[in-house]
Amino acid sequence: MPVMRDDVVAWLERCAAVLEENRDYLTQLDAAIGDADHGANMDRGFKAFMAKLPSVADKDIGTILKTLGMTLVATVGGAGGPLYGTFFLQMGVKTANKLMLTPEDWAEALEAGINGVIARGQARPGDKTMVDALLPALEAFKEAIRNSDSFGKALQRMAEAAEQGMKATIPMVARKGRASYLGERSAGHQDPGATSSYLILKAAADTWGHVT
Amino acid sequence: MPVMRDDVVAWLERCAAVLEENRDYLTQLDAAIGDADHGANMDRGFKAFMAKLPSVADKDIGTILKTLGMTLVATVGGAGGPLYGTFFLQMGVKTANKLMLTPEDWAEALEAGINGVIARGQARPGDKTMVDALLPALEAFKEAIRNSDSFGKALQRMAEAAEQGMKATIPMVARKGRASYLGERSAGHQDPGATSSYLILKAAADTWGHVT
Amino acid sequence: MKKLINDPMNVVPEALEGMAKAHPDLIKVHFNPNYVYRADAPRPGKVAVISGGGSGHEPMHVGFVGYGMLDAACPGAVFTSPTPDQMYEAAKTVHGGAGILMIVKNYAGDVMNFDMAADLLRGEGYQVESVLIADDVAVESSLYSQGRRGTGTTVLAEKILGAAAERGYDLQRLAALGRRVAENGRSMGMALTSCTVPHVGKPTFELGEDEMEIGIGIHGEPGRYREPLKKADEIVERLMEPILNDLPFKAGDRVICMVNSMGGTPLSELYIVYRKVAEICEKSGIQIVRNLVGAYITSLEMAGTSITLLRADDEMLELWDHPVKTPALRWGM
Amino acid sequence: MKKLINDPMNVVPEALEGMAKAHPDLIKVHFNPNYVYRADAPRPGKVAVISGGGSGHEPMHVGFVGYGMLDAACPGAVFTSPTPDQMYEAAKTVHGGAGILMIVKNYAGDVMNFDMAADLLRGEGYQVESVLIADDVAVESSLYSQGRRGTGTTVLAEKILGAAAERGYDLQRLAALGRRVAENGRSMGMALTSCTVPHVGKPTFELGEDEMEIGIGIHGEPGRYREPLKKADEIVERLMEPILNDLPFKAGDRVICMVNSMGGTPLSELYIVYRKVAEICEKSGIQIVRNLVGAYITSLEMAGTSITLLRADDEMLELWDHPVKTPALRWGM
Ligand SMILES: Nc1ncnc2c1ncn2[C@@H]1O[C@H](COP(=O)(O)OP(=O)(O)O)[C@@H](O)[C@H]1O
Ligand SMILES: Nc1ncnc2c1ncn2[C@@H]1O[C@H](COP(=O)(O)OP(=O)(O)O)[C@@H](O)[C@H]1O
Ligand SMILES: [Mg+2]
Ligand SMILES: [Mg+2]
Ligand SMILES: [Mg+2]
Ligand SMILES: [Mg+2]
Repeated sequence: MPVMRDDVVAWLERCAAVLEENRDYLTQLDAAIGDADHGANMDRGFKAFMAKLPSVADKDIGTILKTLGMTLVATVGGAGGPLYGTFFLQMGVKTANKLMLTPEDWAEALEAGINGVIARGQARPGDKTMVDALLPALEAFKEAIRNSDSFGKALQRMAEAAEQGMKATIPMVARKGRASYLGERSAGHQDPGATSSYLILKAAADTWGHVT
Repeated sequence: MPVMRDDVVAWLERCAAVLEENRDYLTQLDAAIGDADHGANMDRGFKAFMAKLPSVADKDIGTILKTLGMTLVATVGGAGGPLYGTFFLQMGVKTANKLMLTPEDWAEALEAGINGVIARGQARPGDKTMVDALLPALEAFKEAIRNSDSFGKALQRMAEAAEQGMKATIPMVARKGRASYLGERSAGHQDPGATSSYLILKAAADTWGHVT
Repeated sequence: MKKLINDPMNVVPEALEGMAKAHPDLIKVHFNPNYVYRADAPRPGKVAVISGGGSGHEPMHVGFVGYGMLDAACPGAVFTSPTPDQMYEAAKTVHGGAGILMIVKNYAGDVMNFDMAADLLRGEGYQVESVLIADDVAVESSLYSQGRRGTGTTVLAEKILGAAAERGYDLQRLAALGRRVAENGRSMGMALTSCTVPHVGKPTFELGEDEMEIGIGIHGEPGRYREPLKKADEIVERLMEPILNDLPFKAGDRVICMVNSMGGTPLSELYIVYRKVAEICEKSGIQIVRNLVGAYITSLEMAGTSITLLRADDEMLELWDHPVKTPALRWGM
Repeated sequence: MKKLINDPMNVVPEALEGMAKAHPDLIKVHFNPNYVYRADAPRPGKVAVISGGGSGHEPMHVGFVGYGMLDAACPGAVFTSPTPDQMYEAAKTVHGGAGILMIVKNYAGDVMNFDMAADLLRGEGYQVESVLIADDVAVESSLYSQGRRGTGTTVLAEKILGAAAERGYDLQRLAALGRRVAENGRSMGMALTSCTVPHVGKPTFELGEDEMEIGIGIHGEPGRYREPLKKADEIVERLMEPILNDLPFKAGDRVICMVNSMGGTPLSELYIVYRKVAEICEKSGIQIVRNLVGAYITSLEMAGTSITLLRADDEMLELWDHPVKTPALRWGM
């Protein structure tokens, strides 16, 4: 069963709720190794999108994701705005005109989004950024599909890998982003961007859990 | 027995020591109802005088007290500088050329000093200032002498009255000085200037205790 | 105590040394006794305008020395009035043959020390006039009390009188103008935190997380009232009401408005305060024609603000606009 | 959290409203998207110089809008880079037909958001150049890292480039000058306290009574090192050493020196810092020819200081001296 356009809408609604719930948590993570604004930034961006969603909820998936991307660019600010903006924009480009997503569609979209993040932010694995949650999640999804896992199961693998990747940032010394200014002191703290990435991908896995 | 010039020098040396010992205490009193500088101001002034004392210690009492007065004016600052400066200056004028003080000499000098404080500061009894320790002390000394008490006993009465006067400032609402800006909130706190006045007069009573 | 200082006992001379190094084109610093004076002093034929007070209020007064403002400023120990010898020697250094105008804030210590200096100067034949600033509405004015504190209007008076002196006002005319400025200014302040005097090492008073101090002075002393912390707009209303009612300011009045940081309050908060001050003035028909928003008369690192309104006439405004070139205030040159 | 604010979520727009009310002669404020621009914009024939960054650093950048400095400044949320639409619309508003120079501080967010704005503008035919400021020596410069933070030199660059634009420098010449300024500036900062972001409600980090943070940025983040608190002179030595060694500054160099308050440090302490900076420069044969001592690039109410040295040539000095008229910097007019 594919993921339908309305499932995508449900996912993004869940993202907004999850990012609001985790606003203080993300703030706290970004206080330890940053400037304490990541929680507010993500919450603001997704709330702004929620206000726009009614006007695009009946469009194709690409339009919805592009709208999300542009909204995030215009409202999130900081490092997260351009990066998540590009992430969803590129996903939107890849899913233009689609009203449903097969596993392959999702893998391609996710890859396009992550490539956009990497192109814009120039982060590499191990730099202690959102890429450290996103890339393993993509790889795990693609491998699960290669292994003929169902869509739902592959999404679970994706979420698990995102969680592992997020946790793996804890001992890393940051080489990109604000945390990199702390040098060695950034080690021992989980990266906020990797955490919000995990939350977003987990929200997809949870929302689309009924998909087999 | 009169108070000799060297006894006056000993008194002022004791004042410097006592004001240094009580610096933090006076600071604390002036923090509660002022700007926390009275302790430092008095300590600074008397230390400056101690540096000058060797050059006048062999002069007449008037010269010594005038030097003290002028030194305090030049170093204490705040309200205390002009007031204590005038206090000792006027005492010095009254004791010009003297090498010893009879009880009457002391009473006249003290009265001249207090009148100087009142003329300059315009404080009245009950305004919660140094005058509330100084005036009762003067009255008690004069009464003791009228009652034919010895010099030493009269000095004790003076110190006791100064102490009572100092404590009597506690419930007063200040009408002069910085404490007056606090209005009712100044009540319940002992006035710093009354406290330093008490310490100065007590130092006289203690130093001259051997005088009968 | 966390401060960027060395020995707490040397804070004042070291800060003065730093000022001297930073602004040799504008000022010179004399030590023992301490005073800061214009690098181009004396200015022959001009009334010498001098002021002073405890240190800890920077930039007032030492930061206001230069063309168009103070000829000299005498800094005492922290929060301690300077001593007469400071004003005496400063006045003699900057005297230009046209007399001396002293701007004195109404505190027992400031008044007495400046009076004694004036006596010394007059005794030597100098013409001296004093202008007394007593603008703080937190305290009632009363014949038998110390009277009101001199606060924010001092800064405005120093600017206006400094310009008037540059314009050649004689001593009497300056003094009259000064009294008019003093009569038309009103201020009130509040604190979110206390401050720590260096040689004391701990805050002068303690405020809880939910408390604020209303009706503060500038020497770190406790204020008139301790109240629960409110939002900025309510605090501004709380301060503006007695300011407006006391003069009283009326519809049609033109004012110079100063929204001042007590030292630790950042600029964004001052603009939030100014926003409400402007709204209240607008509603009352009062026209803010000039303003200052920043740290001008502080209490070390105290967080808080004070508001000053000066009802200004054309003469005051023209003098306000006159060029000024000091470390802390500069326009027109 | 003790601040003079109303709803923490409205801090930025309310402060901007206050600024608009206070300085209508100098600036205008546009909301949604938010930017501050010169009241007399656009200036035909002049390169438009724009900058921006998170709020919370006031007066930088919004306080530097006006003649001789920025044509426009784009304020993001507190400590959050502004979004591309802000720079895009601001640039179009102040464009004078001679191109746009963006002054960008080197942070991942600032760089990406300004780049996206530049792309949008170029896509519509505007000429855009960027100058990147990465002057903080607390962080090693490295190919594979984020690179150095953009800090104090930003203020000096805005002044120099703003003057050059007034003088008619074209876009290429301005960009080249900007890069020369960026290459020759070095900064380092330290904190005695953290700061509290309004929507967070508590300090970003906690420092003990005996601790200081060395090598801080301007967004309230923890620094490179946490060390026992020292006296001011030792702290200055600690900051100056990497600054001097990095360029390196040499005997005979002329510098513009900024001793900056992080927001909560009073002026007297800044002058104590300046005193030691001047002494160290003197000993090293470095001549401080111009300086700024005050709060220019802050982190809300953080107590601390940053030092910036810019090796300056005749051209930079002439541009430094050029008149400027903004809310926070003014001379020569
Ligand atoms: N160059 C980069 N590439 C990828 N991710 C990055 C990069 N820079 C920062 N990030 C991510 O952004 C997160 C911080 O976002 P946020 O706090 O919103 O922005 P800022 O650092 O500007 O305050 C980091 O935790 C990190 O995951
Ligand atoms: N007008 C006055 N007459 C008499 N004593 C006064 C007067 N004003 C203040 N004082 C005394 O001065 C004391 C405060 O001295 P100090 O703290 O050194 O000066 P300041 O108040 O200027 O900081 C008060 O406790 C009070 O006793
Ligand atoms: Mg952040
Ligand atoms: Mg006192
Ligand atoms: Mg005092
Ligand atoms: Mg940020």
